[in-house]
Amino acid sequence: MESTLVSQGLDLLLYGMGTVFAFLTLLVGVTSLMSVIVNKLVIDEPEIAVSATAAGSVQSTVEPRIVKVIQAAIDQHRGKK
Amino acid sequence: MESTLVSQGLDLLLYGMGTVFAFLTLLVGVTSLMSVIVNKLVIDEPEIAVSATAAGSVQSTVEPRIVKVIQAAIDQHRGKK
Amino acid sequence: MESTLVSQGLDLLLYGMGTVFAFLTLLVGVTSLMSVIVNKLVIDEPEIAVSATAAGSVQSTVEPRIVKVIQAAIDQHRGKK
Amino acid sequence: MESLISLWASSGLAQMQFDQLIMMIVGLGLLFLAISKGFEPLLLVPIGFGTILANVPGAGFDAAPVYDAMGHMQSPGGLLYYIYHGGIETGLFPLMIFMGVGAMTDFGPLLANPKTLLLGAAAQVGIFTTVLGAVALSHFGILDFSIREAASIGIIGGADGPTAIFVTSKLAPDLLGAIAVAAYSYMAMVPIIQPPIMRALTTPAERQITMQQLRPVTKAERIVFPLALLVLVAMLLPDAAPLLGMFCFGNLMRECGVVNRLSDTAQNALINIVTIFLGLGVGSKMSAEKFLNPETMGILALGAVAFCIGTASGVLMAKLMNLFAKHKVNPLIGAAGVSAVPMAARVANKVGLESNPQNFLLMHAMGPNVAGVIGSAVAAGVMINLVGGM
Amino acid sequence: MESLISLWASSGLAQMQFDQLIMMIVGLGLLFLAISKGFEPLLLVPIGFGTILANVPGAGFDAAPVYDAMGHMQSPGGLLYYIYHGGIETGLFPLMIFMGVGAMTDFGPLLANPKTLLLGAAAQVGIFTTVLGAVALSHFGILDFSIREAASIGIIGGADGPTAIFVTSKLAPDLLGAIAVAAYSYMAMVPIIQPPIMRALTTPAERQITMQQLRPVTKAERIVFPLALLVLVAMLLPDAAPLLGMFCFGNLMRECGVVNRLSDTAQNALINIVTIFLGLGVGSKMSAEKFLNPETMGILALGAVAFCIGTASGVLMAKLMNLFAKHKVNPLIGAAGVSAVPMAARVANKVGLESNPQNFLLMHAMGPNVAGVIGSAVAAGVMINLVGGM
Amino acid sequence: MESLISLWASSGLAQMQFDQLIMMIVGLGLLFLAISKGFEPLLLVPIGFGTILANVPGAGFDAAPVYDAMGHMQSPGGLLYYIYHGGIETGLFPLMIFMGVGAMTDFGPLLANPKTLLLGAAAQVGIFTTVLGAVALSHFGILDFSIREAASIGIIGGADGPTAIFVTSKLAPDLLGAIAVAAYSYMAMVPIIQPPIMRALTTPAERQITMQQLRPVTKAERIVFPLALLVLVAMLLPDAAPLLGMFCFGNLMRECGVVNRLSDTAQNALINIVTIFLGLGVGSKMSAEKFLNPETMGILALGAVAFCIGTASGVLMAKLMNLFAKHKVNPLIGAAGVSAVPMAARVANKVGLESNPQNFLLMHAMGPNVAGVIGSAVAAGVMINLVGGM
Ligand code: NA
Ligand code: NA
Ligand code: NA
Repeated sequence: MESTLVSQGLDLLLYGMGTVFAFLTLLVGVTSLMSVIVNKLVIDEPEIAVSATAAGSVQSTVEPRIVKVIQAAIDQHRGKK
Repeated sequence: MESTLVSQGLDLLLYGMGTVFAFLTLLVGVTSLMSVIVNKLVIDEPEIAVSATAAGSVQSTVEPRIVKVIQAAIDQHRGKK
Repeated sequence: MESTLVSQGLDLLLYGMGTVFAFLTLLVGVTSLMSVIVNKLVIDEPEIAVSATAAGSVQSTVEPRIVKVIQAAIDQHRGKK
Repeated sequence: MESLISLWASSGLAQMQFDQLIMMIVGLGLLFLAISKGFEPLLLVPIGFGTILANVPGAGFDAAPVYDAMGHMQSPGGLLYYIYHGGIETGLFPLMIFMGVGAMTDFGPLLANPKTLLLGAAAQVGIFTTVLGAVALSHFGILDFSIREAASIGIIGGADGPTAIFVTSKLAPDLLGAIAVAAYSYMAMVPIIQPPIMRALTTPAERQITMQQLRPVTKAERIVFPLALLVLVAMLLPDAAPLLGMFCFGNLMRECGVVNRLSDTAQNALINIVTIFLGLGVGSKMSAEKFLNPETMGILALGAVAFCIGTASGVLMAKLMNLFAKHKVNPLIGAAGVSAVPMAARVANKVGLESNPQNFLLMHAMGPNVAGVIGSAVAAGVMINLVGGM
Repeated sequence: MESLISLWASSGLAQMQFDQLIMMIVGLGLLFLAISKGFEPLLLVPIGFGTILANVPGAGFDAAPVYDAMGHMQSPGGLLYYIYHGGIETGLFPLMIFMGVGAMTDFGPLLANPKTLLLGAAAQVGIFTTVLGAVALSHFGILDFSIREAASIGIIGGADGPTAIFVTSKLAPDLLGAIAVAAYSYMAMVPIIQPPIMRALTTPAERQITMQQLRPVTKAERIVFPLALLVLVAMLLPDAAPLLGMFCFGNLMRECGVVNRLSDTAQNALINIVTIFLGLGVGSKMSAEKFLNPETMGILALGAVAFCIGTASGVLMAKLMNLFAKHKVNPLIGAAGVSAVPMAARVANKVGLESNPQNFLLMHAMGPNVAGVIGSAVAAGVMINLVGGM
Repeated sequence: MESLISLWASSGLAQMQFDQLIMMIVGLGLLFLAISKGFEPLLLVPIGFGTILANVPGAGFDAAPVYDAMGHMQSPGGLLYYIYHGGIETGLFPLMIFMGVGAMTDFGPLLANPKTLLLGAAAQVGIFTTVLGAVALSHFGILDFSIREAASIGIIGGADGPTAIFVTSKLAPDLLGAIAVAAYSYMAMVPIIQPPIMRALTTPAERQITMQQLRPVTKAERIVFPLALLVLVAMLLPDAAPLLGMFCFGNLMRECGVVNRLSDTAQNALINIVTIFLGLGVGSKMSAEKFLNPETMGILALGAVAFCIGTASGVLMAKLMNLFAKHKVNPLIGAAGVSAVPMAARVANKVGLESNPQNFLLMHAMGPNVAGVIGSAVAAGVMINLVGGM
């Protein structure tokens, strides 16, 4: 029973690390391949895409009403001068 | 059985559309009447009320702390000049 | 039975108010003692601490992206001039 | 060695059935439509993803929990199991969505011109003729739909996702996947489906009709309207009360002006949370067995018919009203009566601008648009009542 | 024809009982108070709306789900059924509200002047004398309250909505509607109820007492206080631990400064979601049978008495403390001990300004105000413990 | 008199057991670490507070509800009971957290340099050697762990809180408190644990390696990656599908750009709400009986070992990769493979700056950092599958 426990632990180590390494190694390949294929299929300028993503996510996660308020605040400020 | 199915479908068409039309027609009347009564009972300038609602909803849904931050940002900006 | 009800009510009044007063009186003592001990152990300037808390809570509850947008809006505004 | 066998036996490849593979591709297809084509992404992204998850072989996403005789949990259920049984089977999620939609709805244009309610009524013809189509297909032995299933298919024509999900989860839960997908897909395709029908049924002169400006609506009217609607529903159509009740509740929170923080949460955090889970839960019903069959083709075809008939009915009703009314309505806004808020109203506006670039119909079309929501909720109530007793 | 009969038979008018009609009017009345008079709208809008929904005849908002012998759902329950049994019967919603309230509470003024805790204790006299009043009404055969019901009625005098709901859902769930409505209504009426009592029990000179400025409170004190309170409660009053534990948890999240995103959610999205459902769930207990009876009148009357006695006790306690204390307190702040945060503190401030326009009592009144929350939670714990065993 | 006895008998002091007192002090200790030392406060504040609540004598925070024979509730359960059984035993809370973490994760650096995935794989060696350590302790009779318990202890080395909670709630729920506390504590101690190991295993020259700038990543890659990962998991490792599926779902919502409001809610309101309850629920398992025993000491010791071995493995793997690769990687980023996002990546950056103040490794370390999350979720899937069948 006790020795079974140790052998179970060894099994877990072997099959576990085996699976983790096999899966993540496979994922390295799949990811690299995916990037190549996707970037061939989709015509998409990377730099612009990245900055667009960044800007887009800021713009989209800030709700329009907040943008509106800011605009209003700035307009008001400009008007006050 | 099959013919029952078709007759059930016809029943549904007749009673369904009948109910939808009857209910929404009634609602036309009720809504119009409601508007007349409500606007007589409540002294409320419509244009101002509408714009107040619009402004109010913007103000109220933007949390005060955000407004505060905006104010602070603008003050700081003004101060920097 | 009826008289039991009244006696139950009286019990509740006596033990209830007794407990409330005993507990809150004890809490007066514990709180005062706590303040003395805590303020001795922790070197912490009260005024600054209070204002820091207030400022901190404003800063922390406003999400960074909102601050970012405001900054962007103000930068843009400044740039436009 | 045993462990290796156990690992392989539990791997997806060993357990994968062809059906599941196809359904995962269906899920990816829905994600493509949602992300790349912009088809109602708020629902189709979670539905598509839920479809993939539900078809992962051996992952047990829709497994029920197992309890021993003492009531202790032996193995927990899957995520999609809890979502479906907790939120969709009970009807809670569609009702919470309806509350949020109510809190987002502006009844102003409808209040300014209540007779546009009739356009919202007319567009529901699509629902009931589609029911007839479904029973006809059954009658001729082409497909096999019960009356409960036919009613659920019809509701696709209501162009209102949560209503369709609410009705289907009550009447024909097995069709939930197909019907929800059809409903949201066609709602997304409104800009493609509607314009040809709208142009075919109207003359250029009709499309140029300019409508008189909407009167301003007072705050008091806005507050009383959801209450009046609720009372009317309570008196006459209790079966529509769950959907319309929550809708009115959301709208009252929006308009009453004293519970803005509740209204704000109902429109944002709460509806977003529920939308995520509603979509995943619908996806859990996208199994091959329930989706990959001729009935689904029939549902998709009938759904398209329902949209077309609804659109046509709305336009024709507007023309009919113009025969009697003093103030003419532009018949294009009749098409907005199918609901699909606010897409259908935008389509009416766009088609109108083609004929007269100065004629902005958007606000006028919002009246029939929200009337369509009320109309399909009423239709849903009637169906649940009548079909439940058939 | 059958369908027509079915439609009619299922219509609200055919099923409507007079009782339900009255309750719907009660619901509309609550909405009127909330929206037009500003009576605690965050709770009374959902309660009022829930009252209407619960009384729609035939809509089944509080129907229980039906399962077959295999455990499969035959018909889903109503929305209010799930809300009530999931969130109120279990006590979860009031506890989550308490967590959010804790996250919104500033104990600074209390920490600067801990002896104001005694004012929060004194104001709870209203709770227990009202219990006595309720048992007296029973004793003389005027109304019929059990000791559990009497205790629940008394807690109205705590002027703290979630506490009242928590206690009542444990001791006398049938009275939940009446007691919650009374509690929130009187909390809203604090500006009307309290000032005459405050003026009657104080001299003009007393009302002009200026209090010394509150000392600044360190961040460390703010963090340790909720923990000290929790430990004290754990040692001495475990029955008050659910309410006060969650209250302290919320406050610790607020003050500790390292979990601001959790504190922010507890104060906003989470408390708003729970408030919506808590209100609807309370509304579901507003049936005619439970609300339209002489007991409700008794509850409303006793609740008013409880508020008056609580206010008076707080003021008198402040006067008593002035007999011994070096630094006099303005007796008006004693009235804030009933809780009703922050309304009662504002009332104290306002009445104080009438006598001396330079004398701002608001911050001084916040101490007894939050002390009142602790006081009524303690009273709630005592009642649940003692009455549960009676 | 009876009442006085009842009050005393129900007071905490009368019921307090020594064990509970110690556990309350443990809870206070966790709060001190969280608040004063900044140890993962988002989780440790709720866990610490939950620990105190769960050990309040007689308060019944983890009492089960009692039903009568008719199914009516006799007494409601405690708050922590509902949280634990509703959200943790079912696995729902960790999965929702994973969705939110996915929505917060930027896979950009990983996509720009996919071979850093291997570093995330290597760091999982810590998990499995720790399992071996636990079974060895059992073998030599020093402590008594079953294989299920050993596997749960190992997962601490994954440096990923929700993964540890998910695995432990399935394999060894009694250890949940100890394992969650160990996992979050060591994650917080990453800046103390890792640097000495990183310095010991690298030469100054290696620590100065400058990596080439990461290429920009397109939006399309970002969208397709979570789907590719999901499909791969579905095919090969269904047992990892719940965790990685929800993780990919969150990430897809983030990157697809069309459901920003859902992604925003998943990252804020929803994950905050779940975090509060997850922490309280974990705290409910912190009873003296389950925590105050030699096994907990063993768990803490083994957890530390797991972190050290994981860190070392990551660094050594990076050095191994440099033997073959054209573009050298700085071995310091290997340490980030343990996950503990983003702390471990920051540590790598900081240690790198010590050797070369111009060498910013942060973005390079983010690749292995998120790879570590994938790696430990894979390890979790393998363990649940293999150990469940042992
Ligand atoms: Na519709
Ligand atoms: Na109180
Ligand atoms: Na990891």
